[in-house]
Amino acid sequence: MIRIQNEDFSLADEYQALREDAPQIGAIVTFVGLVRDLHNDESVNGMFLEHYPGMTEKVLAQLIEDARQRWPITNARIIHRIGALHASDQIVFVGVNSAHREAAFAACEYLMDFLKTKAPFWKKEQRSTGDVWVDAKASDTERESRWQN
Amino acid sequence: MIRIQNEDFSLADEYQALREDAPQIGAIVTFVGLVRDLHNDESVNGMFLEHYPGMTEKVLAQLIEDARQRWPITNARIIHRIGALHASDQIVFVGVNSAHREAAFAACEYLMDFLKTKAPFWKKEQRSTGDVWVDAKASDTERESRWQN
Amino acid sequence: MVKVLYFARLRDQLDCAEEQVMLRDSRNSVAELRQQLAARGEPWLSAMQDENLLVAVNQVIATPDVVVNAGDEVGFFPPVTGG
Amino acid sequence: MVKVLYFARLRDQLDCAEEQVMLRDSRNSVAELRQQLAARGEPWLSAMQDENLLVAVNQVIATPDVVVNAGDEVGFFPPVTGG
Repeated sequence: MIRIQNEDFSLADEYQALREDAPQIGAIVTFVGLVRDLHNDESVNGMFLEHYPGMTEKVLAQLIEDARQRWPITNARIIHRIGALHASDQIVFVGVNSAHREAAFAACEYLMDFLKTKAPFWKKEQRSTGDVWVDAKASDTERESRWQN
Repeated sequence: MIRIQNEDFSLADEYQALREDAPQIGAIVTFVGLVRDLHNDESVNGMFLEHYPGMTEKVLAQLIEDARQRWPITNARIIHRIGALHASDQIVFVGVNSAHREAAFAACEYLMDFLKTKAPFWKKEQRSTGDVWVDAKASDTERESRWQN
Repeated sequence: MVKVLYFARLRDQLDCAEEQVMLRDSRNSVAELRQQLAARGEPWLSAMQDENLLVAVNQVIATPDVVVNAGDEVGFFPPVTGG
Repeated sequence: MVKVLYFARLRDQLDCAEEQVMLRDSRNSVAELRQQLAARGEPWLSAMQDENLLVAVNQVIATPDVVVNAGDEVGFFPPVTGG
Protein backbone atom coordinates (compact mmCIF):
# COMPACT_ATOMS: atom_id res chain seq x y z
CA MET A 1 0.00 0.00 0.00
CA ILE A 2 1.53 3.27 -1.16
CA ARG A 3 -0.06 6.68 -0.77
CA ILE A 4 1.27 10.13 -1.71
CA GLN A 5 -1.04 12.73 -0.26
CA ASN A 6 -1.45 16.28 1.03
CA GLU A 7 -3.62 15.17 3.94
CA ASP A 8 -2.33 14.06 7.30
CA PHE A 9 -2.46 10.34 8.19
CA SER A 10 -3.39 8.34 11.27
CA LEU A 11 -0.80 5.96 12.69
CA ALA A 12 -3.60 4.18 14.53
CA ASP A 13 -5.44 3.42 11.26
CA GLU A 14 -2.30 2.18 9.53
CA TYR A 15 -1.38 0.02 12.50
CA GLN A 16 -4.86 -1.47 12.59
CA ALA A 17 -4.58 -2.45 8.92
CA LEU A 18 -1.17 -4.05 9.52
CA ARG A 19 -2.52 -5.91 12.54
CA GLU A 20 -5.52 -7.36 10.72
CA ASP A 21 -3.55 -8.59 7.71
CA ALA A 22 -3.07 -12.19 8.78
CA PRO A 23 -3.28 -14.35 11.93
CA GLN A 24 0.39 -15.35 11.84
CA ILE A 25 1.64 -11.78 12.33
CA GLY A 26 3.82 -11.57 15.43
CA ALA A 27 5.62 -8.26 14.92
CA ILE A 28 4.70 -4.81 13.64
CA VAL A 29 7.31 -2.08 13.25
CA THR A 30 6.31 1.45 12.34
CA PHE A 31 8.33 4.53 11.53
CA VAL A 32 6.99 8.08 11.44
CA GLY A 33 9.09 11.05 10.34
CA LEU A 34 8.13 14.46 11.70
CA VAL A 35 9.11 18.01 10.74
CA ARG A 36 11.71 19.12 13.26
CA ASP A 37 11.60 22.77 14.24
CA LEU A 38 15.36 23.24 14.10
CA HIS A 39 17.75 23.28 11.18
CA ASN A 40 21.15 23.77 12.74
CA ASP A 41 20.73 27.14 14.43
CA GLU A 42 18.26 28.64 12.01
CA SER A 43 14.60 28.48 12.71
CA VAL A 44 12.57 26.47 10.19
CA ASN A 45 9.05 27.85 10.06
CA GLY A 46 7.74 25.25 7.66
CA MET A 47 8.54 23.39 4.51
CA PHE A 48 7.14 22.52 1.13
CA LEU A 49 7.46 19.01 -0.29
CA GLU A 50 7.20 18.25 -3.98
CA HIS A 51 7.63 14.98 -5.85
CA TYR A 52 7.73 13.42 -9.31
CA PRO A 53 4.19 12.02 -9.73
CA GLY A 54 4.21 8.55 -11.24
CA MET A 55 7.88 7.89 -10.69
CA THR A 56 7.53 8.16 -6.90
CA GLU A 57 4.91 5.41 -6.80
CA LYS A 58 7.01 3.19 -9.08
CA VAL A 59 10.12 3.61 -6.95
CA LEU A 60 8.28 2.90 -3.70
CA ALA A 61 6.54 -0.17 -5.16
CA GLN A 62 9.94 -1.49 -6.27
CA LEU A 63 11.42 -0.88 -2.80
CA ILE A 64 8.61 -2.86 -1.18
CA GLU A 65 9.17 -5.63 -3.72
CA ASP A 66 12.90 -5.61 -2.93
CA ALA A 67 12.15 -5.82 0.81
CA ARG A 68 9.83 -8.78 0.20
CA GLN A 69 12.63 -10.57 -1.64
CA ARG A 70 15.08 -9.99 1.21
CA TRP A 71 12.91 -10.70 4.28
CA PRO A 72 9.85 -12.83 5.10
CA ILE A 73 7.52 -9.88 5.64
CA THR A 74 3.76 -10.12 5.27
CA ASN A 75 3.07 -6.58 4.13
CA ALA A 76 4.45 -3.04 4.00
CA ARG A 77 2.66 0.30 3.91
CA ILE A 78 4.19 3.63 2.94
CA ILE A 79 2.58 7.07 3.12
CA HIS A 80 4.45 10.24 2.15
CA ARG A 81 2.94 13.67 2.40
CA ILE A 82 3.52 16.48 -0.11
CA GLY A 83 2.72 20.19 -0.09
CA ALA A 84 3.02 22.62 2.82
CA LEU A 85 4.09 21.19 6.19
CA HIS A 86 4.87 22.82 9.50
CA ALA A 87 6.86 22.07 12.64
CA SER A 88 5.88 18.74 14.27
CA ASP A 89 3.73 17.69 11.28
CA GLN A 90 3.93 14.07 10.21
CA ILE A 91 5.82 13.69 6.89
CA VAL A 92 6.25 10.00 6.24
CA PHE A 93 4.98 6.65 7.52
CA VAL A 94 6.50 3.22 6.91
CA GLY A 95 4.93 0.18 8.54
CA VAL A 96 5.85 -3.49 8.17
CA ASN A 97 4.30 -6.63 9.61
CA SER A 98 5.83 -10.09 9.76
CA ALA A 99 5.79 -13.32 11.72
CA HIS A 100 9.20 -12.32 13.14
CA ARG A 101 10.57 -9.11 14.57
CA GLU A 102 13.97 -9.22 12.87
CA ALA A 103 12.32 -9.16 9.42
CA ALA A 104 9.93 -6.36 10.43
CA PHE A 105 12.71 -4.18 11.87
CA ALA A 106 15.09 -4.76 8.98
CA ALA A 107 12.51 -4.19 6.24
CA CYS A 108 11.14 -1.03 7.86
CA GLU A 109 14.58 0.52 8.22
CA TYR A 110 15.57 -0.62 4.72
CA LEU A 111 12.47 1.02 3.22
CA MET A 112 13.19 4.30 5.02
CA ASP A 113 16.88 4.28 4.07
CA PHE A 114 16.10 3.75 0.39
CA LEU A 115 13.11 6.09 0.38
CA LYS A 116 15.56 8.77 1.56
CA THR A 117 17.94 8.21 -1.36
CA LYS A 118 15.77 6.79 -4.18
CA ALA A 119 12.25 8.25 -3.98
CA PRO A 120 11.91 11.51 -5.93
CA PHE A 121 10.80 13.92 -3.20
CA TRP A 122 12.34 17.32 -2.57
CA LYS A 123 12.04 19.56 0.46
CA LYS A 124 12.13 23.35 0.43
CA GLU A 125 12.46 24.83 3.90
CA GLN A 126 10.99 28.16 4.88
CA ARG A 127 13.72 29.57 7.10
CA SER A 128 13.86 32.92 8.81
CA THR A 129 16.52 33.82 6.20
CA GLY A 130 14.34 32.80 3.23
CA ASP A 131 13.27 29.69 1.31
CA VAL A 132 16.01 27.14 0.76
CA TRP A 133 15.98 23.83 -1.14
CA VAL A 134 17.37 21.24 1.25
CA ASP A 135 20.66 19.60 0.25
CA ALA A 136 20.91 15.82 0.14
CA LYS A 137 22.93 14.41 3.02
CA ALA A 138 26.01 12.23 2.58
CA SER A 139 24.95 10.35 5.73
CA ASP A 140 21.82 9.12 3.93
CA THR A 141 23.91 7.68 1.09
CA GLU A 142 26.14 5.99 3.65
CA ARG A 143 23.16 4.43 5.40
CA GLU A 144 21.85 3.06 2.12
CA SER A 145 25.20 1.46 1.32
CA ARG A 146 25.06 -0.60 4.53
CA TRP A 147 22.44 -2.81 2.89
CA GLN A 148 24.78 -3.94 0.11
CA ASN A 149 26.52 -6.41 2.42
CA MET B 1 8.15 4.99 30.95
CA ILE B 2 7.78 1.33 31.87
CA ARG B 3 4.50 -0.43 32.50
CA ILE B 4 3.79 -4.08 33.32
CA GLN B 5 0.07 -4.67 33.12
CA ASN B 6 -2.75 -7.11 32.52
CA GLU B 7 -4.74 -4.59 30.46
CA ASP B 8 -4.36 -4.06 26.75
CA PHE B 9 -2.61 -0.89 25.53
CA SER B 10 -3.25 1.64 22.78
CA LEU B 11 -0.49 2.20 20.23
CA ALA B 12 -2.17 5.51 19.33
CA ASP B 13 -1.89 6.79 22.92
CA GLU B 14 1.76 5.74 23.23
CA TYR B 15 2.61 7.30 19.89
CA GLN B 16 0.93 10.55 20.88
CA ALA B 17 3.00 10.71 24.06
CA LEU B 18 6.21 10.09 22.08
CA ARG B 19 5.22 12.75 19.55
CA GLU B 20 4.54 15.43 22.14
CA ASP B 21 7.76 14.91 24.07
CA ALA B 22 9.84 17.64 22.47
CA PRO B 23 9.81 19.89 19.36
CA GLN B 24 13.09 18.55 17.99
CA ILE B 25 11.74 15.00 17.53
CA GLY B 26 12.10 13.94 13.90
CA ALA B 27 11.66 10.18 14.13
CA ILE B 28 9.44 7.79 16.06
CA VAL B 29 9.91 4.01 15.81
CA THR B 30 7.44 1.65 17.44
CA PHE B 31 7.43 -2.10 17.83
CA VAL B 32 4.42 -4.19 18.84
CA GLY B 33 4.61 -7.92 19.47
CA LEU B 34 1.43 -9.95 18.97
CA VAL B 35 0.43 -13.49 19.95
CA ARG B 36 0.77 -15.59 16.82
CA ASP B 37 -1.78 -18.33 16.43
CA LEU B 38 0.72 -20.94 15.31
CA HIS B 39 3.49 -22.71 17.14
CA ASN B 40 5.17 -24.88 14.55
CA ASP B 41 2.34 -27.19 13.56
CA GLU B 42 0.53 -27.22 16.86
CA SER B 43 -2.35 -24.89 17.47
CA VAL B 44 -1.77 -22.39 20.26
CA ASN B 45 -5.08 -21.47 21.83
CA GLY B 46 -3.66 -18.91 24.18
CA MET B 47 -0.86 -18.24 26.61
CA PHE B 48 -0.15 -17.13 30.11
CA LEU B 49 2.64 -14.68 30.88
CA GLU B 50 4.22 -14.36 34.30
CA HIS B 51 7.11 -12.20 35.47
CA TYR B 52 9.33 -11.39 38.45
CA PRO B 53 7.72 -8.27 39.93
CA GLY B 54 10.27 -5.67 40.88
CA MET B 55 13.16 -7.22 38.97
CA THR B 56 11.37 -6.77 35.63
CA GLU B 57 11.03 -3.03 36.13
CA LYS B 58 14.68 -2.73 37.22
CA VAL B 59 15.93 -4.65 34.17
CA LEU B 60 13.85 -2.60 31.73
CA ALA B 61 14.88 0.70 33.34
CA GLN B 62 18.52 -0.35 32.99
CA LEU B 63 18.00 -1.28 29.33
CA ILE B 64 16.51 2.15 28.60
CA GLU B 65 19.44 3.76 30.41
CA ASP B 66 21.88 1.65 28.33
CA ALA B 67 20.10 2.70 25.12
CA ARG B 68 20.35 6.36 26.14
CA GLN B 69 24.10 5.94 26.62
CA ARG B 70 24.52 4.40 23.17
CA TRP B 71 22.25 6.60 21.05
CA PRO B 72 20.95 10.18 21.13
CA ILE B 73 17.36 9.26 21.82
CA THR B 74 14.88 11.57 23.48
CA ASN B 75 12.74 9.00 25.23
CA ALA B 76 11.72 5.34 25.27
CA ARG B 77 8.51 3.69 26.40
CA ILE B 78 8.03 -0.02 27.16
CA ILE B 79 4.79 -1.81 28.00
CA HIS B 80 4.67 -5.56 28.61
CA ARG B 81 1.48 -7.41 29.34
CA ILE B 82 1.17 -10.31 31.79
CA GLY B 83 -1.58 -12.83 32.53
CA ALA B 84 -3.81 -14.60 30.04
CA LEU B 85 -3.42 -13.67 26.37
CA HIS B 86 -5.01 -15.03 23.21
CA ALA B 87 -4.25 -15.21 19.51
CA SER B 88 -3.62 -11.78 17.94
CA ASP B 89 -3.48 -10.04 21.33
CA GLN B 90 -0.86 -7.36 21.81
CA ILE B 91 1.94 -8.57 24.15
CA VAL B 92 4.64 -5.92 24.14
CA PHE B 93 5.18 -2.34 23.02
CA VAL B 94 8.51 -0.55 22.61
CA GLY B 95 8.55 3.01 21.29
CA VAL B 96 11.49 5.38 20.86
CA ASN B 97 11.67 8.99 19.71
CA SER B 98 14.74 10.90 18.60
CA ALA B 99 15.89 13.76 16.41
CA HIS B 100 17.28 11.14 14.00
CA ARG B 101 15.89 7.95 12.57
CA GLU B 102 19.05 5.84 12.90
CA ALA B 103 19.05 6.33 16.69
CA ALA B 104 15.32 5.59 16.96
CA PHE B 105 15.55 2.39 14.89
CA ALA B 106 18.68 1.13 16.64
CA ALA B 107 17.46 1.84 20.16
CA CYS B 108 14.02 0.30 19.54
CA GLU B 109 15.51 -2.92 18.15
CA TYR B 110 18.16 -3.00 20.90
CA LEU B 111 15.48 -2.70 23.60
CA MET B 112 13.45 -5.54 22.07
CA ASP B 113 16.50 -7.78 21.63
CA PHE B 114 17.57 -7.35 25.26
CA LEU B 115 14.03 -7.50 26.63
CA LYS B 116 13.85 -10.93 24.99
CA THR B 117 16.93 -12.22 26.78
CA LYS B 118 17.20 -10.16 29.98
CA ALA B 119 13.72 -9.25 31.24
CA PRO B 120 12.28 -11.92 33.58
CA PHE B 121 9.08 -12.88 31.74
CA TRP B 122 8.00 -16.45 31.02
CA LYS B 123 5.38 -17.71 28.60
CA LYS B 124 3.25 -20.78 29.07
CA GLU B 125 1.39 -21.77 25.93
CA GLN B 126 -1.98 -23.48 25.96
CA ARG B 127 -1.60 -25.92 23.10
CA SER B 128 -4.06 -28.50 21.90
CA THR B 129 -1.69 -31.10 23.46
CA GLY B 130 -1.62 -29.35 26.86
CA ASP B 131 0.07 -26.46 28.64
CA VAL B 132 3.76 -26.05 27.86
CA TRP B 133 6.35 -23.63 29.20
CA VAL B 134 8.01 -22.07 26.18
CA ASP B 135 11.72 -22.78 25.72
CA ALA B 136 14.13 -19.90 25.26
CA LYS B 137 15.39 -19.58 21.69
CA ALA B 138 19.05 -19.67 20.72
CA SER B 139 18.23 -17.16 17.96
CA ASP B 140 17.33 -14.56 20.59
CA THR B 141 20.71 -14.97 22.29
CA GLU B 142 22.40 -14.61 18.91
CA ARG B 143 20.50 -11.40 18.18
CA GLU B 144 21.53 -9.93 21.50
CA SER B 145 25.18 -10.70 20.85
CA ARG B 146 25.12 -8.56 17.69
CA TRP B 147 25.09 -5.44 19.88
CA GLN B 148 28.43 -6.24 21.50
CA ASN B 149 30.32 -4.97 18.46
CA MET C 1 10.00 14.75 -29.54
CA VAL C 2 10.53 13.81 -25.91
CA LYS C 3 8.75 15.25 -22.90
CA VAL C 4 11.35 16.70 -20.54
CA LEU C 5 10.54 17.49 -16.90
CA TYR C 6 12.59 19.49 -14.39
CA PHE C 7 12.08 19.33 -10.64
CA ALA C 8 12.79 21.28 -7.45
CA ARG C 9 15.91 23.49 -7.41
CA LEU C 10 16.61 22.63 -11.04
CA ARG C 11 13.17 23.83 -12.15
CA ASP C 12 13.73 27.10 -10.30
CA GLN C 13 17.20 27.54 -11.86
CA LEU C 14 15.89 26.92 -15.38
CA ASP C 15 12.52 28.58 -14.77
CA CYS C 16 11.03 25.62 -16.63
CA ALA C 17 8.93 22.72 -15.34
CA GLU C 18 8.22 20.91 -18.61
CA GLU C 19 9.01 21.20 -22.30
CA GLN C 20 8.93 19.19 -25.51
CA VAL C 21 12.41 18.68 -26.96
CA MET C 22 13.16 17.61 -30.54
CA LEU C 23 15.90 15.00 -30.45
CA ARG C 24 18.83 15.55 -32.82
CA ASP C 25 18.77 11.90 -33.92
CA SER C 26 16.04 9.30 -33.81
CA ARG C 27 18.05 7.52 -31.09
CA ASN C 28 19.99 9.54 -28.52
CA SER C 29 21.66 8.54 -25.32
CA VAL C 30 20.95 10.35 -22.06
CA ALA C 31 24.46 11.80 -22.32
CA GLU C 32 23.71 13.15 -25.82
CA LEU C 33 20.46 14.73 -24.67
CA ARG C 34 22.33 16.45 -21.83
CA GLN C 35 24.89 17.79 -24.30
CA GLN C 36 22.10 19.03 -26.59
CA LEU C 37 20.45 20.92 -23.71
CA ALA C 38 23.80 22.23 -22.37
CA ALA C 39 24.50 23.73 -25.81
CA ARG C 40 21.73 26.27 -25.16
CA GLY C 41 24.15 28.13 -22.90
CA GLU C 42 23.46 29.32 -19.36
CA PRO C 43 21.60 28.44 -17.20
CA TRP C 44 21.30 25.10 -19.05
CA LEU C 45 25.06 24.66 -19.43
CA SER C 46 25.75 24.66 -15.67
CA ALA C 47 22.65 22.63 -14.88
CA MET C 48 23.43 19.87 -17.41
CA GLN C 49 27.10 19.73 -16.41
CA ASP C 50 26.28 19.31 -12.70
CA GLU C 51 27.67 15.90 -11.80
CA ASN C 52 25.00 15.44 -9.11
CA LEU C 53 22.18 15.79 -11.65
CA LEU C 54 19.93 12.73 -11.79
CA VAL C 55 18.08 11.56 -14.90
CA ALA C 56 15.08 9.26 -15.19
CA VAL C 57 13.87 7.88 -18.52
CA ASN C 58 10.24 6.85 -18.39
CA GLN C 59 10.38 7.28 -14.61
CA VAL C 60 13.29 4.91 -14.08
CA ILE C 61 16.74 6.22 -13.04
CA ALA C 62 18.96 6.13 -16.13
CA THR C 63 22.72 5.97 -16.64
CA PRO C 64 24.34 8.17 -19.35
CA ASP C 65 24.31 5.36 -21.93
CA VAL C 66 20.54 4.70 -21.74
CA VAL C 67 18.84 5.37 -25.08
CA VAL C 68 16.11 8.01 -25.30
CA ASN C 69 13.50 7.45 -27.99
CA ALA C 70 10.85 9.78 -29.37
CA GLY C 71 7.81 9.74 -27.12
CA ASP C 72 9.82 9.01 -23.96
CA GLU C 73 9.52 11.02 -20.78
CA VAL C 74 12.83 12.29 -19.40
CA GLY C 75 13.03 13.78 -15.90
CA PHE C 76 15.99 15.80 -14.64
CA PHE C 77 16.35 16.47 -10.93
CA PRO C 78 18.76 17.08 -8.06
CA PRO C 79 19.50 14.46 -5.39
CA VAL C 80 16.31 13.60 -3.52
CA THR C 81 15.56 14.89 -0.01
CA GLY C 82 12.28 13.34 1.07
CA GLY C 83 11.45 11.32 4.13
CA MET D 1 17.51 -16.20 56.53
CA VAL D 2 17.13 -15.33 52.86
CA LYS D 3 13.91 -15.08 50.90
CA VAL D 4 14.10 -17.50 47.97
CA LEU D 5 11.75 -17.22 44.98
CA TYR D 6 11.17 -19.74 42.17
CA PHE D 7 9.56 -18.86 38.85
CA ALA D 8 7.80 -20.45 35.90
CA ARG D 9 8.75 -24.05 35.01
CA LEU D 10 11.09 -24.20 38.01
CA ARG D 11 8.27 -23.29 40.42
CA ASP D 12 6.11 -26.04 38.91
CA GLN D 13 8.95 -28.59 39.18
CA LEU D 14 9.65 -27.75 42.83
CA ASP D 15 6.00 -27.04 43.66
CA CYS D 16 7.29 -24.03 45.57
CA ALA D 17 6.98 -20.31 44.75
CA GLU D 18 8.68 -18.83 47.80
CA GLU D 19 10.41 -19.95 50.98
CA GLN D 20 12.69 -18.66 53.74
CA VAL D 21 16.04 -20.46 53.78
CA MET D 22 18.50 -20.47 56.69
CA LEU D 23 22.01 -19.95 55.30
CA ARG D 24 24.66 -22.39 56.52
CA ASP D 25 27.15 -19.57 57.11
CA SER D 26 26.66 -15.89 57.71
CA ARG D 27 28.14 -15.29 54.25
CA ASN D 28 27.45 -17.73 51.39
CA SER D 29 28.12 -17.52 47.69
CA VAL D 30 25.36 -18.18 45.16
CA ALA D 31 27.18 -21.43 44.32
CA GLU D 32 27.10 -22.48 47.98
CA LEU D 33 23.39 -21.71 48.30
CA ARG D 34 22.75 -23.85 45.21
CA GLN D 35 24.70 -26.72 46.74
CA GLN D 36 22.78 -26.38 50.00
CA LEU D 37 19.45 -26.58 48.15
CA ALA D 38 20.65 -29.44 45.90
CA ALA D 39 21.54 -31.44 49.01
CA ARG D 40 17.80 -31.80 49.71
CA GLY D 41 17.68 -34.44 46.97
CA GLU D 42 15.19 -34.58 44.10
CA PRO D 43 13.57 -32.54 42.66
CA TRP D 44 15.96 -29.89 44.07
CA LEU D 45 19.08 -31.76 43.02
CA SER D 46 18.23 -31.73 39.29
CA ALA D 47 16.87 -28.20 39.41
CA MET D 48 19.94 -26.73 41.11
CA GLN D 49 22.35 -28.64 38.87
CA ASP D 50 20.67 -27.37 35.68
CA GLU D 51 23.34 -25.33 33.94
CA ASN D 52 20.69 -23.09 32.35
CA LEU D 53 19.34 -22.02 35.74
CA LEU D 54 19.53 -18.26 36.30
CA VAL D 55 19.97 -16.61 39.69
CA ALA D 56 19.23 -13.05 40.75
CA VAL D 57 20.34 -11.62 44.09
CA ASN D 58 18.24 -8.65 45.15
CA GLN D 59 16.73 -8.64 41.66
CA VAL D 60 20.06 -8.36 39.83
CA ILE D 61 21.43 -11.30 37.80
CA ALA D 62 24.22 -12.90 39.84
CA THR D 63 27.24 -15.03 38.98
CA PRO D 64 28.12 -18.06 41.18
CA ASP D 65 30.67 -16.07 43.22
CA VAL D 66 28.23 -13.33 44.31
CA VAL D 67 27.80 -13.28 48.10
CA VAL D 68 24.35 -13.84 49.59
CA ASN D 69 23.74 -12.18 52.96
CA ALA D 70 20.94 -12.67 55.47
CA GLY D 71 17.93 -10.59 54.45
CA ASP D 72 18.70 -10.81 50.74
CA GLU D 73 16.16 -11.88 48.12
CA VAL D 74 17.34 -14.66 45.83
CA GLY D 75 15.38 -15.57 42.70
CA PHE D 76 15.89 -18.77 40.72
CA PHE D 77 14.42 -19.08 37.24
CA PRO D 78 14.80 -20.64 33.79
CA PRO D 79 15.92 -18.63 30.71
CA VAL D 80 13.41 -15.86 30.02
CA THR D 81 10.84 -16.06 27.20
CA GLY D 82 8.95 -12.76 27.17
CA GLY D 83 8.42 -10.26 24.37
